[in-house]
Amino acid sequence: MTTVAVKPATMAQALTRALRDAMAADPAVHVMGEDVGTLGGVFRVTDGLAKEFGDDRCTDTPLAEAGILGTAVGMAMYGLRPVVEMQFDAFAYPAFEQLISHVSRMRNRTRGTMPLPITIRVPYGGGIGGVEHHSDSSEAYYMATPGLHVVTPATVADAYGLLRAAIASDDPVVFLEPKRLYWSKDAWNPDDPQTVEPIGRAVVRRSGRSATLITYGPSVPVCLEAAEAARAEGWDLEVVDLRSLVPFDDETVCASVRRTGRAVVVHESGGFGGPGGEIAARVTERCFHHLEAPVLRVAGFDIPYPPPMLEKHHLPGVDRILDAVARLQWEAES
Amino acid sequence: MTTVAVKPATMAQALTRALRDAMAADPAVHVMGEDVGTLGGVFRVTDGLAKEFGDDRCTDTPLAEAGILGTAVGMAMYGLRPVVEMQFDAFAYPAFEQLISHVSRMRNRTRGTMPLPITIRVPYGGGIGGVEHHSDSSEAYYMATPGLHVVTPATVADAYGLLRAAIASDDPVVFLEPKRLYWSKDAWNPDDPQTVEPIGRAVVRRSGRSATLITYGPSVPVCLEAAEAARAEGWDLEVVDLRSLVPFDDETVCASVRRTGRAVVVHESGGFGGPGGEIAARVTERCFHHLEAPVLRVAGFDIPYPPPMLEKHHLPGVDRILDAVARLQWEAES
Amino acid sequence: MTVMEQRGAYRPSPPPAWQPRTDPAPLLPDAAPYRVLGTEAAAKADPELLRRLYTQLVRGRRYNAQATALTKQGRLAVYPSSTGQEACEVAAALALQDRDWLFPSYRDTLAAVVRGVDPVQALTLLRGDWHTGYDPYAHRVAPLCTPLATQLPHAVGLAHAARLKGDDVVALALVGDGGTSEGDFHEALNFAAVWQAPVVFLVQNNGFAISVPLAKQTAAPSLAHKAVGYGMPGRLVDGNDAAAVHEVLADAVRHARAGGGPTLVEAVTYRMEAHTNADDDKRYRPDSEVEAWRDHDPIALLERELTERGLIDESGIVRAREDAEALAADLRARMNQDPVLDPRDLFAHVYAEPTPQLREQQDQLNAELQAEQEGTHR
Amino acid sequence: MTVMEQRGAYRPSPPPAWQPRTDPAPLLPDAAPYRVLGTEAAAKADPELLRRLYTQLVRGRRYNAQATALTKQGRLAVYPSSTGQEACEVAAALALQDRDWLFPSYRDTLAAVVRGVDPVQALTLLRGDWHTGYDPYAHRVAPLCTPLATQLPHAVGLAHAARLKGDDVVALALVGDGGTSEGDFHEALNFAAVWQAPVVFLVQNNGFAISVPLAKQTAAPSLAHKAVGYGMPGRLVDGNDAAAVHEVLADAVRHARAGGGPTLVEAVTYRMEAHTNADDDKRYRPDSEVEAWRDHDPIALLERELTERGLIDESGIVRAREDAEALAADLRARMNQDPVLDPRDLFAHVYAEPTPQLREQQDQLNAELQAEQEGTHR
Ligand SMILES: Cc1ncc(C[n+]2csc(CCOP(=O)(O)OP(=O)(O)O)c2C)c(N)n1
Ligand SMILES: Cc1ncc(C[n+]2csc(CCOP(=O)(O)OP(=O)(O)O)c2C)c(N)n1
Ligand SMILES: [Mg+2]
Ligand SMILES: [Mg+2]
Repeated sequence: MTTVAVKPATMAQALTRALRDAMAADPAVHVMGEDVGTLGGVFRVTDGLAKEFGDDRCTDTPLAEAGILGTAVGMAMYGLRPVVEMQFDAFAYPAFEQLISHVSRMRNRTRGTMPLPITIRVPYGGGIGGVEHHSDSSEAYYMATPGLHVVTPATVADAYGLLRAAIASDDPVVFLEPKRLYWSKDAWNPDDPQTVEPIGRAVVRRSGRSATLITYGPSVPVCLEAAEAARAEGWDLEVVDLRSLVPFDDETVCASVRRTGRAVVVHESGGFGGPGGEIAARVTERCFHHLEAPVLRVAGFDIPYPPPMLEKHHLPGVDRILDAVARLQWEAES
Repeated sequence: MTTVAVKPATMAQALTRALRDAMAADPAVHVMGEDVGTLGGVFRVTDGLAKEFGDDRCTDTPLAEAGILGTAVGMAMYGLRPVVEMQFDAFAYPAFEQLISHVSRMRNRTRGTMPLPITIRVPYGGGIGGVEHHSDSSEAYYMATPGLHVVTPATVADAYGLLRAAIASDDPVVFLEPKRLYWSKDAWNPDDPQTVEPIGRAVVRRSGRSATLITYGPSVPVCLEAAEAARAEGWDLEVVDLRSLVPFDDETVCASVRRTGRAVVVHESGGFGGPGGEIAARVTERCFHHLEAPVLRVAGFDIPYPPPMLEKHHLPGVDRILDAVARLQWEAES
Repeated sequence: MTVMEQRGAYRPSPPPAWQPRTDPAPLLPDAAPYRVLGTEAAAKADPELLRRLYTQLVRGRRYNAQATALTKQGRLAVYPSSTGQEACEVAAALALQDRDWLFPSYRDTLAAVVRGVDPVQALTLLRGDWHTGYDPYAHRVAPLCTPLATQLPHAVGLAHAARLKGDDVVALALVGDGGTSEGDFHEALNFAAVWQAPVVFLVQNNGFAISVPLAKQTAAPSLAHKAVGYGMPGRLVDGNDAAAVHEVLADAVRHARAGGGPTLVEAVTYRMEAHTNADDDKRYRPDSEVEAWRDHDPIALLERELTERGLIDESGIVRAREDAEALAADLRARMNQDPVLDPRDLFAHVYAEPTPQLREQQDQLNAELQAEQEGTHR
Repeated sequence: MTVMEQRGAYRPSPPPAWQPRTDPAPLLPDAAPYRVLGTEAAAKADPELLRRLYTQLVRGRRYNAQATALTKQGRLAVYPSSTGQEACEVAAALALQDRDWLFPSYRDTLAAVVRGVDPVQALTLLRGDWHTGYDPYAHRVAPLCTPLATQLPHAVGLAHAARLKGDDVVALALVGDGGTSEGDFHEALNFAAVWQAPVVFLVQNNGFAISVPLAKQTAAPSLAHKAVGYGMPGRLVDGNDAAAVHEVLADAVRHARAGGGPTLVEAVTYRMEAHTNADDDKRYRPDSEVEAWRDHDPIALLERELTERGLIDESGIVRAREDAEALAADLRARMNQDPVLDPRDLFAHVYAEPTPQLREQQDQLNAELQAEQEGTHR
C-alpha cells in the first residue's frame, strides 16, 4: 500500500490538473482560447494540454472573443464540451452578446433539446498590480443573466472540484478564477482530487457566533484574516464561502445568519448593482426577524477599477471589514 | 395673449420633440443608429429629424452596434454630442465592450479631460408581444457599470424632460425607453416642455401611508393601478418613481419608506441580480429600524424573457404586487 | 495533420523573402453575378433539378403569402417575408445533403420548411408560443436566429466539430446584407478560414436592412469581395436565378466537403415585401424600384426557362400550384387552431434541473394559476 | 452633398443590369511589400526626412531599451516593447500633421513620444499611477488603448466628426495583426469606408499576437487584402523600412485629407522582444527566427542607406546616439522618482460631479486615510 503525499499545490496547478483529467476522461472536452495552446495560457493554466492532447483538443484561436464563444456554441451543438478561456475579465465583454443571447438561452429556446455544456473560464478580480482592463470584477453581469451557472473557487481543492463539476455540467457555467489566488498554495492531494458536486452549495469556512461574513472567491482569504483579527475585538465571526453565485445556496447562508443574527457581505466587485445587493436583499427577506442589524456590504467602490498604485485603497481589506462589523449595532445586544 | 393648448401626446411624440429641440438648440447634437434616418426609427421616435436636420445630423449607420457606439465615442472626443439609438434592448449587447471599457471610463481614464457626452437610447422591456430578443430588461447591466448614468421615464413629460437632461449632460447617459409606454398618452404641453434636472431625483407619483412601492419605467403605471386596487383592501400605497437608477435618490426613497415603514420594489427585470436587490439592500441599510417587514421584491422571473403568448405570466402585474403587499407582516401592526 | 497545418494559412517571412501563402486571384468573385437561366449554362442544368426547384419556388411563394395573411388574422405576431427571395431559400435547402446543417436567420423559415421542418413548427417563433418550434436535430436546422450574424460562428463551430469527429457534414449559414456589417460576420469568416471548416456562407443581399439601402451598408465592390480578406473564395450570383444559386451553393458545399474550406456566396436579390408586416416600406423606397424587380422574378425566370425548353407544360404548372395550395390550406387550418400552452414551461428548460430559486418561482406561479382557476385570486 | 452620396457607395441594381460601383482592382495591394531602402525609390526620398527618421529610430530603440530596464527595476508595472517595430512607430507619428490625431494601442507609446508626448506621461499607464498620463488634446493623441481594436471606431468617429465640422483633420489608428481578428476592426473599417472618413489604419503585422503566429490568425493572402472587402485601398509595406512606411502612410494621409476616404496599410515587421517583460517567448518561437530578422533591422537598413549615399557620417550617427542617451537618462531620472498620488482622485473623475453615493464613499476613504495617518485605524 502506497501512502499518497499531500503536497502544497497552487490553484493554477489544480486548475491545470482539472482540465487534464477532464480531457482524459472525455474526448468531447475541448479547450480553446487565446494563447491556450503552445504558450499554455498567460497564467499557464492550460500548460501542457496542447502537447498532451494535440492542437485540435487545445486550440489557439484567432483573437476574437465573440468568435471564440460563438464557435464554442456551434461545437457544443454538435456534442462537444468546449472549455473556453477568456484571457482577462474585461476581455470577455466582446463575447457578451453570444453569452447573453445564445449561451444562456439555447437550452430554453429549444425546450431542452439543444443544451450547451460550455465552461467559460474567466480570470477575474484585482490585487495583482494589473494595468487598466486587467482587474475587473464582472460577476454582476453574469449573475443577472438567467441560464448561466456562476461559480468561483477560493481554495485549491475547490478550484479542482468546481472546475470538474463545471465541465461535467450539462449547463453553461461561467467559471470565475480569482487571479490573485492563482499562486496561492494549499496542501492538496492531486492523486485523490474531489469534485465539488452538485454545483450550488456554499461552505462554512470558519464557524463563529457573532456575525456572518458572506463572501466568495478572492475575498475569502481576506475575510478569514479579518475573522482572526476580529477575535482581538471580541467578535467571533463565521465565514461563508458561497462558491456558487448561481444557483445561490440560500439554505447554508440563511442558516448561518439565523444563527449569528448579523451579516456583512464582502466582495471586490463594485457595491452598487453588485452581487452584495442581491445577497443582502435575499438574506433580509428570509431572515428579517433574526437580524439584529441590517445586512451590511463591504465592496469595491463604485468606480472603474483603479490603477495598480491605488488599488489598495479600493479593495476591501481587513480594516474595512472590521469597520463594517463594528457598525452592526452591537449596542442593541443585551 | 395666446392660450397654449395642453393636448394629449404620446411618449414617443415627446421623445421626438426632445430630440428635435436638442438638435435645434445645439448643432453638436447628432442622432445616429439603425434606421433612424429615412424611416424615423422602428418606433418612429426619430421621425422627421433627418428631413429637418439632414442626413449628417441624423444618420442611418451601417448595421453594427459596437461600431455605432464606438464611432460615437470618437465623435464625442471631437466635441459632438451623439445620441445613439440601439434598436432594441437585446441588440445593445454587441456594444457592451465599447460601453463598459470606453464610454463609462473615458472621463476617468483621462482625469476629466476627455468627457464623453453620449446619450444611448435603449428601448427596453416587454409587454408588447415581441418575439425573442425584443423584450429584455437589461438595466442591471448598466447599473453595475460605474461611470454611466441610467435613467428611464414613466410619463410623457418626463420622457421629454429626462431626454433633454440626458443630452445636456456631460456624462454618458443610458436612456431606457419603456417600449410599452411609447404609445401611452398624457396631457402634455409641447409648447412649454420642462427638462427634468438634475438627473438623479425620484418623484412620489402617489402619496400613501401604508407602504411604499418603489418602481420605475414600465412598472410605474402598473404600481399606480395596484395602489388604486389596494384601497379595496384597506392599504394606502405610496408610489415612488425612481426615474434615475444611477445616480440613485436615496433621500426621496428613504424618506418615503421611513414614513410608511414598509416597501416593495417592483420591476420587470429578473429578480436575481436585478435592480431590486440593490434597492432593497440600500433601503434596508438606511431605514432598518423603520422597517416593519423586510423590503420585498416583485420582479420578472429568473428566466429568459418568455415568448409573447406567455409573457403575461412573467410580468409583474397588479395581483402579484398586492400579494407582496399582503406579505408585509401586517399582523405586527398594532 | 492538425487543422492548423493546412493550406491557406498565412505565415510571415521576413522581407525581402516575402511569399504570400495564398494566391488572391482565384478568391476574387467575378465582376458580374453568375447566371444560368437564359444563358448557355442552362442547357447543362439537370431538368429534374430545375423542375424540383420550380415546384419549391411556387410552394415558397404561396407559403410566404399565407404566412403574411396569417399576420393580418392575428395568427402570427410578426412575419418577415422572403417573397422575391425564394430562389435563395429553396436553393440553400436543396444544395445540402440530409446529414448537413442549415443555419437560418429569422427570415429563413422557408429554407427550413424546404428542408423538411413542419411549417407550423417553423412559424412557432413568429406565432409567439415558444422560441423554437422544432427539434433542431430532427432535420439538422439550427433555431431561427434573430440577433444578426450571431448564427455564423455557430455554423463554423458545428462544422469544425463535425470535422474533428471525422463526420462528413457541411454547414450552410444564411445572413442578410445588413448582417455582414456585424463583427460576428467577420469573426465567423475568419475562424472558418483559419480552421478550414466545411462551411458555406450565403449572403442574401436583398438590397435593404429594414430601411437602410446597401449603399449605406458598404462601399465594397460587392459583398463577395470580402472573401479574399479571409483567404476564402468569394462567389457572386444572381439570387433570383434558382439554378445559378443552386449550382454555386452545390459547388461550394462540394468544395467544403472535400476539405477545401469555406466559401462566401453573395446572392443578389430583392426583398419584394416590407421588412415585416409591421414595416412600412413606402417610407424608404419608391414603388418603381419594387416594380422594376418584378421583371426579374425568380419564379417567372425559371418558368420561362422550363417552358421554352419544353421541360414543363401547363399541367405541370397547375400541379405545382395545386401542391402549393395544399400546403397553404394545411398551414391555414393548423395555424387557426390555438396552440396549447403550459405556463409551467417557463421554468422547465432554463437549466437541466431547475435551481431552488426557480422551483420557488414555479410554485408561486402555480399557486397564482390555481387561485385564478378557483377564482380566489385578487 | 451628404456623406452618403459619395463615390464608392455600392448600390444594387437588378440583374441583369449589374454594375459594381467600385472597381476592385485599384483597391488590391501589391503582391509584395513595398520597399524604398535599397531600391531605386530611395533616390527620390527626401534626405532630410531620412535623417529625421534615423534620429527617431535610434531614439526609439533606446527608449524601448530604457523602458524595458525600468520594468526590471520595478519602476514600470509592465512594458510591451516595440523593439524591431520602431520604423512603424516613428513613421506613423511623422506622417501626420500637428492638427491630425493618432490612436495608439498599448504597444505604441513610442509613436506617442515621437508625436511629442512626454515619455514619462506616455508611460504613466504602464507605471500604474493612472490610466492615462497625458492630456489627449495637447498633442492629439488618444489614450493608449488596451482592449484590442476598440480604438479603431474611435478614430473613425473622430475623423468623421472633424470632417462634418469642416476641419482639416486626419486620424491615424494603429492596430496589431491579432487585433484584425476582432469584430471592432471590421466594423470600424466598414464605417470608415461608408462614411468616406479621413482615417488611415496601420496594421503592424509583427508576426504574433502574444504567442499566436499569424498562420493561426488569418488565412488571407495578406492583411492588406481585407481592404477591398470594405471598398478602400489596401497597401502592403515593409514595416522595417522606415522610408517606405512613411511614404505609404503619408500618401494615405494625403488621400484621406483630400476627401478620398480611408486606407488600410499593412506593415510587415517583427516583434524582436517578448510580448511584454512578463512573457516568455522561448515557449513559442525559436531563437533562429528572431535572429533571422536581425538582418532586416530597421535601424541597420536605414543606416546603411544613409551611409552608402553619404547622407550621414560617423558624427551624425554619434549625435543620434547621444540624443538617444539623453532621452534615456532623462527618462530614467524622472521615472526613478516616486509619483505623487492622491487616492481621492479615485472619485474625482468618474462623473462630471460625483454622485451622492460617490461622495459618501469618498468620505469613507477620507476617514480611513485620516485614521491611518493618526494611527487610530484598526
Ligand atoms: C444584432 C441585431 N441588431 C439589430 C437587429 C434588428 N434588426 C432585425 S432585422 C434588421 C435588418 C437586417 O437586414 P439584413 O441583414 O439585410 O437582413 P434582411 O432583413 O434584409 O433579410 C435589423 C436591424 C437585430 N435583429 N440584431
Ligand atoms: C479584446 C482583447 N482581448 C484580449 C486582449 C489580451 N491581449 C493583449 S495583447 C494581445 C495580443 C495582441 O496581438 P496583436 O494585435 O498582434 O498586437 P501586438 O501585441 O503584436 O502588438 C492580447 C491577446 C486584449 N488586450 N484585448
Ligand atoms: Mg437585407
Ligand atoms: Mg502582433
